[in-house]
Amino acid sequence: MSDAGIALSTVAVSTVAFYTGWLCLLAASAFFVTAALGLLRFPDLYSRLHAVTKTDTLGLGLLALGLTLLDPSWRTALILLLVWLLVMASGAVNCQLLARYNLEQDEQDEEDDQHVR
Amino acid sequence: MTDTPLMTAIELYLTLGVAVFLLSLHGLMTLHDPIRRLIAVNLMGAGTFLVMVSLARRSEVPDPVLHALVVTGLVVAISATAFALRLIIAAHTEGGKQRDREDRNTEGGGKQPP
Amino acid sequence: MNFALLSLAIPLFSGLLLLLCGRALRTRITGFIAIASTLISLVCAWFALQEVAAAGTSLLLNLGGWETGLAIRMRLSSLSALLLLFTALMHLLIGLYAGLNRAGINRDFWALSCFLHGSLAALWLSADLFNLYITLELLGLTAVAMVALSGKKAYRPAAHYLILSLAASLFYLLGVALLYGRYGELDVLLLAPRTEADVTTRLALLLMTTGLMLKSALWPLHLWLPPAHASAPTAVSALLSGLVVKGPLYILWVLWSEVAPPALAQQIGPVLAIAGMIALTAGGLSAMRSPSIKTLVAYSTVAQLGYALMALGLLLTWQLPQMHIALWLFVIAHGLAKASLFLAAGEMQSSLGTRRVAGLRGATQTVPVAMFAFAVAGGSLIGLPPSGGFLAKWVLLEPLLSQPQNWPWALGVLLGTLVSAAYIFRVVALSFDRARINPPDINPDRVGHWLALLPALMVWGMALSGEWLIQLLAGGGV
Amino acid sequence: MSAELLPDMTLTLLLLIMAWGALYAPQRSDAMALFIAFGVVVALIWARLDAPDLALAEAAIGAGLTGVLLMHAARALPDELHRSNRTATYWGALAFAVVASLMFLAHLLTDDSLLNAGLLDTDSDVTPSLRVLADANVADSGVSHPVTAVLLNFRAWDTLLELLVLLFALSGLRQLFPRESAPDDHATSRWPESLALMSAWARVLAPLLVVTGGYLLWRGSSAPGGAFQAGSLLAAAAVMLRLTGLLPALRWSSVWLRLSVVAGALFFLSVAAATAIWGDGWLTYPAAASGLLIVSIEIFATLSIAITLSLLVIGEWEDLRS
Amino acid sequence: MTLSWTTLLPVLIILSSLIPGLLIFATPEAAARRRITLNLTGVSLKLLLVGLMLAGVSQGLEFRFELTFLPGAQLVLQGDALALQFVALSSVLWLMTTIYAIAYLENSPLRSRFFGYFSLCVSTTVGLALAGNMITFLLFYELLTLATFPLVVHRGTPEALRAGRVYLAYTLGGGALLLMGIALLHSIAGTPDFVPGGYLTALADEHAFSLRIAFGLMILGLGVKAALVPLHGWLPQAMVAPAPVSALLHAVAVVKAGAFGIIRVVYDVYGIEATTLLSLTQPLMWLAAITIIFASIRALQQQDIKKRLAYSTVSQVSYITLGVSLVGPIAAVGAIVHLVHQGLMKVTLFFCAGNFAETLGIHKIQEMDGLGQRMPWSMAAFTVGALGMIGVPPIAGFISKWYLITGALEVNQQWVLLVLGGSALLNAAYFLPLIYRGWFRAPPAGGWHDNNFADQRLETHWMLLLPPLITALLSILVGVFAGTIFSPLGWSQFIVNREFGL
Repeated sequence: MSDAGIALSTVAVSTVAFYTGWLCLLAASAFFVTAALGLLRFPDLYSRLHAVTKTDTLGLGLLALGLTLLDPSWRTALILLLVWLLVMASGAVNCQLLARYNLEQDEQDEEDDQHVR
Repeated sequence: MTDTPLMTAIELYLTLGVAVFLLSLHGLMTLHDPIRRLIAVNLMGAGTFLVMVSLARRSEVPDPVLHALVVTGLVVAISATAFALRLIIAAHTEGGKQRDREDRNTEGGGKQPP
Repeated sequence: MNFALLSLAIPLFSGLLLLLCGRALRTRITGFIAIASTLISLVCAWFALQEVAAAGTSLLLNLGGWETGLAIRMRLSSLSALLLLFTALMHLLIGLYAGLNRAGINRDFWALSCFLHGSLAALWLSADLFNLYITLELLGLTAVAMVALSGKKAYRPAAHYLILSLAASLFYLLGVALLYGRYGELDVLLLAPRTEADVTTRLALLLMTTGLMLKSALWPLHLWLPPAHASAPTAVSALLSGLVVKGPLYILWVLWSEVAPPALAQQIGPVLAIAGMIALTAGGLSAMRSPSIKTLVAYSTVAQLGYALMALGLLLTWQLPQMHIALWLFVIAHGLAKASLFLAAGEMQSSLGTRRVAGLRGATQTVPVAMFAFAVAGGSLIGLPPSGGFLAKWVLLEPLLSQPQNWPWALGVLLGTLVSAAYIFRVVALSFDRARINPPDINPDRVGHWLALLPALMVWGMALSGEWLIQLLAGGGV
Repeated sequence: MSAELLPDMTLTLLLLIMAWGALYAPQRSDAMALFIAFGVVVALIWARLDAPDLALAEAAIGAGLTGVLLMHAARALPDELHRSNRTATYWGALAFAVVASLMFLAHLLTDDSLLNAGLLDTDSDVTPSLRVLADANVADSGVSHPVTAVLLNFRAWDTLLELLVLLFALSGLRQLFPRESAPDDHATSRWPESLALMSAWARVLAPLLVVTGGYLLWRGSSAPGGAFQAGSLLAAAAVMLRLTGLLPALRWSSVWLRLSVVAGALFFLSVAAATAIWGDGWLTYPAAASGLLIVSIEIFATLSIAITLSLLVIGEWEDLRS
Repeated sequence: MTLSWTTLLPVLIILSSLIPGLLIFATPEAAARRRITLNLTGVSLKLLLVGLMLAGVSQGLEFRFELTFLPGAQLVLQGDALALQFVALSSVLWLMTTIYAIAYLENSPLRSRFFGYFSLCVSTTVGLALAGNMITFLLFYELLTLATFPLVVHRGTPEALRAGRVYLAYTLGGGALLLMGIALLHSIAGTPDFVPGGYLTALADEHAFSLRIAFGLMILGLGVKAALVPLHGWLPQAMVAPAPVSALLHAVAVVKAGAFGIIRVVYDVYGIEATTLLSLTQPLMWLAAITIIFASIRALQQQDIKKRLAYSTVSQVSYITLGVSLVGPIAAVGAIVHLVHQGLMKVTLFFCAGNFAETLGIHKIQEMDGLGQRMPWSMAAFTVGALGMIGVPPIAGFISKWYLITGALEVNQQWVLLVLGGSALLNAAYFLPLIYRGWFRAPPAGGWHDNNFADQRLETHWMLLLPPLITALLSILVGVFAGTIFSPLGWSQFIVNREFGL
């Protein structure tokens, strides 16, 4: 099992692409960590949304780039690109929806408060 | 297996499957909220499927029979969960004026003898 | 073998047809189609029974023409043919009741009853462990759907029943997975010679037994049955108690008498038999105390399944053919008697407008035929001669009494008889009370009462065909 | 602990925490969110264990559709029905699960009968195991992908009953909306107009889903994919369109809907009957046409799975009863 | 099994009361005429068929009907001499009780149900008598319980229900024990037909322990209905039932079924040698003796007429068990003939008790003063019955006691003489005060509670008066003409000769 996993097949890739690839992966994981920290530390929904969508999408882009560098074949590159595009689009849409919905709820709460007072 | 390390990945996932099964079994027995119990049953299903798939992966080319069984199991799980969930919702909400014909005249309990 | 598969396919086809164009037809016509398909399936089951009786041994068929070991194998033994016939007969009787009684039944009942019939037939015929898992699932889903027929009050017990049924199926599935992992086979007949009593097999069989006992509400895991069966419509609870709980019991029998190694079966035999005895008393006692009629009848199901469990346990300990015959006679006699009991209870409940047992005062005057059906069916549950219940108890008692050291088990059977007599005659005695009569509604539905009596008379007539049944079952179900 | 086990260890730890959270999180909405995340991680583990078919199905069905169902339940039953979360027992639960599974692991390490049991021993005198026979017969099963061969040819009877399970669940669901009940108000809840963006996004995603579903269905005969995965993708598309109001209610009264729901099972059953009457035995496909038959069965199955799953997830009164 | 008239006759005898019974169930409450005609046709048809069978048996014909039921145990109806005597007794008394019941329940509700179950009960009693092996006997024994229960609770009052529940508890328990005994016996020796002299002699030594246990279980099971001491509790409580029920059932059908069963088990299943070999007679004898004495003492303490008669039945039936356990031919004749005599006398007493209650509302013994003047005929019949019970010649009771005593002396069980003598004294002690009050006491000053039928020519409804007179007359005739072959004594002699092979 250990040898046949989705190991990073070390096909004959030039050493430069190898190192840049690994560099991108490291940067991507750094972004993911910051996104997670942002999610935990930020006070309200909007800032958290901001942190998660922006940094995660960028991190994923770097990840896709790093992987294509390490395993340079058109097929994987195309698939990873499609994945990245889709995640970016859905991330953006979801962020918008959550933010607007939350905004609507807050306005309604304020109206209710006025009635109450 | 070329090398025999202390524990190969399959044994790890097999144990994980059993662990999830037991955890959700404990959950099923202690939780009272029907939706949480349904989640526990789903986790139990996932545990069982995990055991099956790790058994399938004992050979280089994974065993197609077990994979087919798990696909079938998955569909059974989703259809039963969907029905159970809608049943729980219908049981705990006053959806529509349902009037069951069976007990039309037993609503008032026993008639008082004249 | 073709007749058996025909008897399986017809209900499924008619069920699909009813689902497809059920809307256009009036309830009466859908009822008629369903009953007609049950009748045809009954005839096919009869021919299948003749075929297997003539052949002497059980017939095997590899579905899809693939070689043995790869294809799913169907087995038609004399036992499964008899169970096919029994299922078709029960559906016919309860279908007639549902169709002809005045209160009528929800239109969707017919499609669901055809589906139930199809899935039960698939269960009796299959000899493949995973296929049995799917038929169990089919059974559970249809049963829950039918419980939900009676409106909102049944949703909560139905949901509880479904969740536990799912959990039980997963127990069973995990057991099947471990067995497949250990032996690489799913076919029952191929597994039988290869199983040994090692830890994995022990764990797998334990898991499967727990799942199956939960699904067929055998004593320690029976708490879901009374609320579910009591809140279902009358015809449905008759089907559930008479038939649906028997499916998992059949698989339990296949598991322990064929798949499990004899050494393990020897060990679990006494445990099952003791559980059966406790079920008899515990079920009977709670039946005696239950305030509502249908809960009383549901608890009596739990008690009577104790008899079957005891017969199964003793069969596994001593491998005697009489135990095998007694087990399946119990199943058939209990099915018919329980159907009549539930139908009579339902009829009395709607005619007298009360759910409480106390409301049955003076029932012999107000609803005499329904009360007579209740008493006759109760007589078979107690095991009074010449009913089917007596036949099964007699065949069970014979080997027990032949050696003095087996007499404690005979005491268990005696205890069971007295306890079931107690809760049946609690109702019958109450119905003769002329001092405080509970008056019926304007014109109680006579046809429904007579239809409730039909299965009870059949179970009492069963004694006359006792010889034929015993000779058929004597083949040991192999 | 060798280095290769590191990813597996992380996944195991992640899954255990998710499972424990999904069961015993104080807030029920948190439990549901964790359950959806649990589904995604399980899909990841299937991929890790080389089970692409299952990863596809798990992601679409396990995480996706079950997630929508849970969200629907969360909105319908806001308040927790029983507030009895005693945290003391839940640490006990985790301990119980871990200890018991370690015992199972110890058993695995000592008596490895389960691990390398009669799976690959083709030379043993006993009849070769089911898996070995399956691999040998894939060639003349009409399809090249072994899982589809097992699903639709060797164990076709299982799959037929499988389609019936879906059908029974749906006919059960129809009982929850008896005719007499008037359509309750929240059934026709439309997406708030202010979020037109959702319908725009749905218009983009839906065709993509349909195309991938079709691709998966077509690819099923030669690579991981097939009726169930395609059906669940199409169901996801239908659910999304229905929630954003782009798809009108699928009235049960229309005969087309009923026909498509019953199509899969009815076609499969009639194929079985046909092979019994004209062919040489139940479900024995004629050698030449087995590939074609399997594909046609798959098409009908996908259609009925898609419709049934979408009805199961978002079927309201007017869909199921009118 | 060729279907000739000899095989069908036993079934016809049972059907002759079963079919009218089912038809009566269907007749509406108001159709009194149709119900009476159905009843009477059924009764006369049965008497005719029984007469036919009596003629046949006396010419040595074989009447046997067989139906497959269980593996190794068929349903067999066998018309042998012992069975016939009990069938004849039941049919005659059923005729009398039907006439009595028609008048007794003149305008009370639910008569269709009553007479339906009444006919079912007689058909099961006859079936029980004709049973050819233990399985058929068990079948009719259990059905008898189901048929008699609705009659016991016919009045539907809370006391009736309580008595019914007690009755059920005892009889169902007894039935279950009997089933255990028969199953045990079946597992040892199968279930062949009843054979005069028994079919267990060969197995007696090999399966001694199980056979003893089986005998014990069966005697306990039958003892419930034969009202042996620890198991007699239900009989006094069942007196709450209407008079015809207490008369026919608790004097004849149910109680005799138990005694008849004991006779079958001892003579035709175990046989005399096996019972003596397994030394089973001693405990049975002691049980019967204790019952006789204990029940007579309890009868003394009763204030209610029917309760006293009930306890007297308990003690009288144990005479039969005592005679059977004495295992001598003369004692056997005494036991079998007492089966008939006790039936005739006890039914007369219950009819008269019913008359007193129905016409003058008398239930207690104190209220019987001056009864002879107001109802001379009923009091006369009551006196005949009471004297017969005490054993005064020439009434029937004397003959059976005579044979029992000589039988006991023949097998030199002298202490039995004491028991029977003591019981005769006790009988006198609890019957004579009633007769004395009836004839020699002045009627109460203020008259009786109610005074029905005062205007009529006879002292009460003619259909209430005729049956006790006829049965009293029969008791006397049976005593006087005991010597002839056609009397119960002659018939019992014929049975015992066949039984003991003399």
